[in-house]
Amino acid sequence: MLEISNLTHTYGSGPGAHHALGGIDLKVAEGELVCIVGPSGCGKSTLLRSIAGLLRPTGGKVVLGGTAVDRTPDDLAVVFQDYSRSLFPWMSVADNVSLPLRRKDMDKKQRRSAAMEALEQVGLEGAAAKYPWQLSGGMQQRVSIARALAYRPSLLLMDEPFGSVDAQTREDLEDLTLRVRSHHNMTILLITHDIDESVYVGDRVVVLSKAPARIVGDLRVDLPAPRDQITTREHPDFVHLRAEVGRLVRGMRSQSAPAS
Amino acid sequence: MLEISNLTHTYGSGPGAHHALGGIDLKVAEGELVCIVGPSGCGKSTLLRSIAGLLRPTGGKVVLGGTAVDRTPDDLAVVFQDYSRSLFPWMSVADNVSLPLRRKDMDKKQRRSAAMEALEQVGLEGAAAKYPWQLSGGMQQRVSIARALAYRPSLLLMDEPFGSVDAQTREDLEDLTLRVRSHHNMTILLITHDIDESVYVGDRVVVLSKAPARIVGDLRVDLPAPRDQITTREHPDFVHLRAEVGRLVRGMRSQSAPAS
Amino acid sequence: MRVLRGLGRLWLVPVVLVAWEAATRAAEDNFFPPPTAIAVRMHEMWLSGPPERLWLTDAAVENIPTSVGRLFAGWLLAGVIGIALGLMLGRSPVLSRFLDPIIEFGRAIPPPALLPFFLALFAAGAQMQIATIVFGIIWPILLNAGDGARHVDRQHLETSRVFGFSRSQRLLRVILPSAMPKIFAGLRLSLSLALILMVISELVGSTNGIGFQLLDAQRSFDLPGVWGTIVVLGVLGYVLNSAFLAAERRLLSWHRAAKQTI
Amino acid sequence: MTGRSLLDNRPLCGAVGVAGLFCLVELAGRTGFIDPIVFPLASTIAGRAAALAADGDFLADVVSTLGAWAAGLLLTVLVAVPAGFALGTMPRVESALRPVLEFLRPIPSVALIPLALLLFSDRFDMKIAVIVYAASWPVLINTMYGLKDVDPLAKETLRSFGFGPLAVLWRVSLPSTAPFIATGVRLAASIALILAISAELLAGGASGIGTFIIEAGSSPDALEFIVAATIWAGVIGIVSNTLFTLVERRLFRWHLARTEGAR
Amino acid sequence: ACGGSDPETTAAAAPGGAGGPEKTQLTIGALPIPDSAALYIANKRGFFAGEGLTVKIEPIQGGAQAQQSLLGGSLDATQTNYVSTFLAVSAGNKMKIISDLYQATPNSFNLMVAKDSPIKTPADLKGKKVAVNSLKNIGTLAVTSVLKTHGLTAEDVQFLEFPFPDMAGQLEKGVVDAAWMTEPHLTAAATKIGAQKLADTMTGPTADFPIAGVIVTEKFVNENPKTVAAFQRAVAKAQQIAASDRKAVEEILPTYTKIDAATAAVITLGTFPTSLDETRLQRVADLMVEQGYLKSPIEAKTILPGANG
Ligand SMILES: Nc1ncnc2c1ncn2[C@@H]1O[C@H](COP(=O)(O)OP(=O)(O)OP(=O)(O)O)[C@@H](O)[C@H]1O
Ligand SMILES: Nc1ncnc2c1ncn2[C@@H]1O[C@H](COP(=O)(O)OP(=O)(O)OP(=O)(O)O)[C@@H](O)[C@H]1O
Ligand SMILES: [Mg+2]
Ligand SMILES: [Mg+2]
Repeated sequence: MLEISNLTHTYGSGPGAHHALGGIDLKVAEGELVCIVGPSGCGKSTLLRSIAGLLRPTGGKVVLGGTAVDRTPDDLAVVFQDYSRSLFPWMSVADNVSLPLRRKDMDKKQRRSAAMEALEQVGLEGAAAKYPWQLSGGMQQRVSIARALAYRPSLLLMDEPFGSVDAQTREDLEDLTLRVRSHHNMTILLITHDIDESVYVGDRVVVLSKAPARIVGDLRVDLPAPRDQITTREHPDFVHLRAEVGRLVRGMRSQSAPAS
Repeated sequence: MLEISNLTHTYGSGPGAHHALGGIDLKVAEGELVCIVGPSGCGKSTLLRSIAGLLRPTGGKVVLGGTAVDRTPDDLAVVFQDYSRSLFPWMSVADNVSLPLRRKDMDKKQRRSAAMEALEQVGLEGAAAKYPWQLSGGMQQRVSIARALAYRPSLLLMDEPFGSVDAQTREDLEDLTLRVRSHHNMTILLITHDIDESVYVGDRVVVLSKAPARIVGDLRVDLPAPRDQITTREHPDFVHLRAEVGRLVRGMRSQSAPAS
Repeated sequence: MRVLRGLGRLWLVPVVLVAWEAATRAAEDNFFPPPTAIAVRMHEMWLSGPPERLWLTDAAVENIPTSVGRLFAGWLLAGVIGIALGLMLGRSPVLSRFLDPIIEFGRAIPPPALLPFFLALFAAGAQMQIATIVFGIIWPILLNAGDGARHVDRQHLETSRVFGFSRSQRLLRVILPSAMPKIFAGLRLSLSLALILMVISELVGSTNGIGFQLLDAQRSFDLPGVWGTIVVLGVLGYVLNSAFLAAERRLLSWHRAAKQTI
Repeated sequence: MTGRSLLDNRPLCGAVGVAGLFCLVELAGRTGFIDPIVFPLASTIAGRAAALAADGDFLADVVSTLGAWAAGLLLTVLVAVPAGFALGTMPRVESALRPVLEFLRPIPSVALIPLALLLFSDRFDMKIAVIVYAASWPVLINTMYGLKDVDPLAKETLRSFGFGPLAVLWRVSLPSTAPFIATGVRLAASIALILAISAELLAGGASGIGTFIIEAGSSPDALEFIVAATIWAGVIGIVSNTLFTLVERRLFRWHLARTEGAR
Repeated sequence: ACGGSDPETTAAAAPGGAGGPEKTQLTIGALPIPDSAALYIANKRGFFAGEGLTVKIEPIQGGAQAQQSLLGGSLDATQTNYVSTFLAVSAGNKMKIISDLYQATPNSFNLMVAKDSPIKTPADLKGKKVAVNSLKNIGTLAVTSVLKTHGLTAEDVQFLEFPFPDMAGQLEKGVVDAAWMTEPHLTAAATKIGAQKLADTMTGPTADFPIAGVIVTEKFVNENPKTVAAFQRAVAKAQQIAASDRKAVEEILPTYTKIDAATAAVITLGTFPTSLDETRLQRVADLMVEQGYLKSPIEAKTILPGANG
């Protein structure tokens, strides 16, 4: 489905240039859920934006479904890290969610009900008529998740999508993502800082090094499906993988650790 | 130091009104670090904004150091939940951090070195000359933490300050906060969704119910100081408290859970 | 290289000139002389002087610098007053409640109608002319600065309150920079308005200036002269605007970069 | 309490402001700081202006000017906003056209109107043409600068959902530029009024505030009439701006909420 | 129908009959000053209607712009002063004077100074500032001829353009040292600020000077000879009345100007010539040549309807 080969990106030029991606090779099969973890500022969002065609990488190639990505591919949805800025303040929450559905063959009523369903799934059925700036941070983040899920893209890119919600909601959203994925056969790339989460939801966990980002680990997660918040997290493989990923992330950061 | 009595807040009026705070009573002693946890959208940020004098609550009182808060009190710093919008895009990172220091009796050089020190503490010594929009989400968040820490306020309010950084950085920042707090005798209120974190860094953990927010739990954390990422988290009291807080947060949310 | 690229951007100018020449020659209308005729007249009016004065004529030396001087004085004054007042009005709802009607009132009054007022207040000549220019061009700056100051991102203001920024810090470090893009739109608008007002202010009771030359040419039915003056105004406008854009590019570099996407 | 409610009363505050200005000008006249011969006393002007309000001919003039003003402003918005979008989104076209546009911008109405007289045999068309010419610039420039201010992430969001450039323009750039455009339109509104009056003044015509001013020029008290008539132009400015503000407040509630302290 | 002969077009344009005017609806521009009184008299008393013309008179601000309206087509005919007309013609515009309207009399155009002005004779004006309503026009021409009789030239003074209503104030403030004014501002300046007459500018070479008339484009004359003739007849009739009956003028003035009846009764009026006389007009052209307003002489008769220029 998705094939990334030798992707590099450098921001700026001259002495102030920043070499963010240092040659990424990655293959993602259709229907896979790949989690990407890595130290803060390593280049995860950059990678995601290149895949979405929002950034022209300075080198390498992204091929999606057989064709090279040079503009934003069709049938793609993104949950941005900076979710609050990606909601439109002039539209109600329901309109924000249903707007992308105009691209689908849906009439107004269908769009509306799809939006309401997605909002319900993220626990925001009561906020449909409100405006984004009337919501708390976590609620805004859920709106942008609802928008992406309602769109039912074949490729879904999520950039730290559950960072601003409480533990319980987070678990619910993780399970929601897993369910939606298997129902609609989406391919998902999910960036997260929560190592437990990456192992819990991912079919694979890809670990990036600090800048310039390179892949330093690509672990297959072979936990029994369907996953379950309690039993899966108690599974010995889970515990083992979590430790493995943790080691990979940490190992790469020894030099850039905050002064202690 | 800080005394909150029967604080209520309602957004809007009429049928669309939202009753966010439903009577909060809270006392925080000088030098204490109080963690606040609660479901997404319950009113944590609202509470924090009332304390900072950024919001005129519709009822009740906030008294800080003996005087009622009706405008923003002196000697206060806030790390906002929406950190990216709280940095000034027209200033370099170093200027963003050193600008508030003009209030202190510091000359230009001192300000500069204080800013550089704070940036170094959060692991961003290399980004001082960059602009905020050249940084990744987690780096921006760290800049806003650095700004607050460099300011050395007597009261520090942090709204989910470590949500966008990787696990290792997060731990480092937690320890940094604890260290700075004890060196400079700050009083800190910290909102978090990470229950482990709340028990690890807090002297007390206050649990809020869903809207209208009320205090449903106020647990003293009596873990041995200095805390340590490994030994503290293994301490039986830690495990016990964590479970306790988790139960309180979950117990209160059964109705508002995302549809499963 | 940069010069070449700069010239390359002007490719449309010769095209327009040729089309204009062709159209006016075909129309043979007295009131629309062809560009070549205008150029000849312009040469005669301003560039037929002695070589040691760079061929500038008396008229050129006397009129153009005086006018441009008044223009700059008026524009700078309007800029300073407009930005200061605009920021004040934008940040103080009470003040704007009192002054808004007066401003809306002043805005809608044709500046020529106020000439007697300025004639009464100021000595005829430069003072009165600068006052007219300021009055005529201040509104875009004032309105844009006011709107910019009113609509600073709430989070920015809250940040500055929380960190106890002083008034001047808040104004200079937060409000002014975030209103800058709007202020620049206003300044750019009023720069060419200033040229227009410069002309208008020189129509009554004046003895020199580009506006006076325009009036003189109109009164003498010297059509190529009228067009020549218009061309001078247009060229001045283009030059001033280019300089302005260059300055803007430096001052608003953060803005451009921060808002860039592919 | 009464002090607060007084400050909250917008029209009252505005009236106090205007009254203050009135007193100031009157005082300047009475003390001789402004010679009443050169510029009439504020009270004299107010008297004349009040008398004009009851003058049927003058009201007809006002209506006629307002007609041209409204039509001109509407056309201005219809022309300048799309033009601003075109130039703001196509930098190559913009840089090619810039020399020509910047050349045209500083042409004063006194030079423009005589030319327009030669080109239009219908007075109304001529007025509309000069209004559109002069009033388009603020809308155009504000639109272009507003486009630069659009949050790139908002645009990227829509792009990521596969919307094309036009859809992004329509659904993101237009709404977020709208407050900027509105400021431009408010500027254009007063410029349009000024041009309508100037065109009537220079070209003459059957009716209009400018025509009234021409006729007033024959009076021994010409100055008083002229200033009184321009007072009404100012009043039109206040009224139209109040309407614009009301509309803006409704349309741009989201903009206010995000920018003004929410309380 | 494009190649239609004259009788045909005439019939098409004037359904009233073969002898009727070609164009019956006319819009003419007129300044709201005493000069144009006859046009309004002709309209009010039905002289135009009697000739089969429907005339709409629109106020204009100045002759120059009105000439542009004429060429652009929004006006069919317009009042204008003769100096502007000759200037326009010398600039290559093809125009014809079809009626004479106004001629100066003593004290209708005076040079005024402030009450206690040290300037006692025009000779004292050397190096001073003189306000006129329009540069390069009757005002400057007339003032220059006064200066000449006192041994000065146009270069000895500085002419400044001010609207008539502003002149009194500028005299009072001392911005200008003298102002060339006409009625009703002359009377007003005398009563309001006590302005004093320095000189009558319509004496000597400018005595009985032709001031204003009605012009149309040459094309208009060629295409509508009968309309022009009808117009001329109606205006001549009205001029007759204006010339002989001051009361008629006083009555009509308040209807199209802001001059009230009381003022109309006291102001000095010019005269209303009843015929279009080529030799009188030639004086204007000659004086303009003499003072350098015209580079080459113009024959006045070439801009009268009869001649084809
Ligand atoms: N400006 C506003 N207008 C109306 N309602 C608001 C406004 N701001 C917040 N709210 C509502 O108040 C409630 C509490 O919001 P608040 O931001 O305090 O939540 P929170 O506890 O910080 O949540 P989170 O953890 O998601 O950040 C939410 O339900 C929100 O919809
Ligand atoms: N517009 C830009 N100009 C210059 N440098 C940039 C720009 N955007 C990002 N960078 C740099 O690129 C690097 C990678 O950024 P990116 O946003 O991809 O990090 P990330 O992995 O998403 O981090 P986080 O987990 O903190 O969000 C960072 O060091 C950042 O400073
Ligand atoms: Mg990121
Ligand atoms: Mg919050």
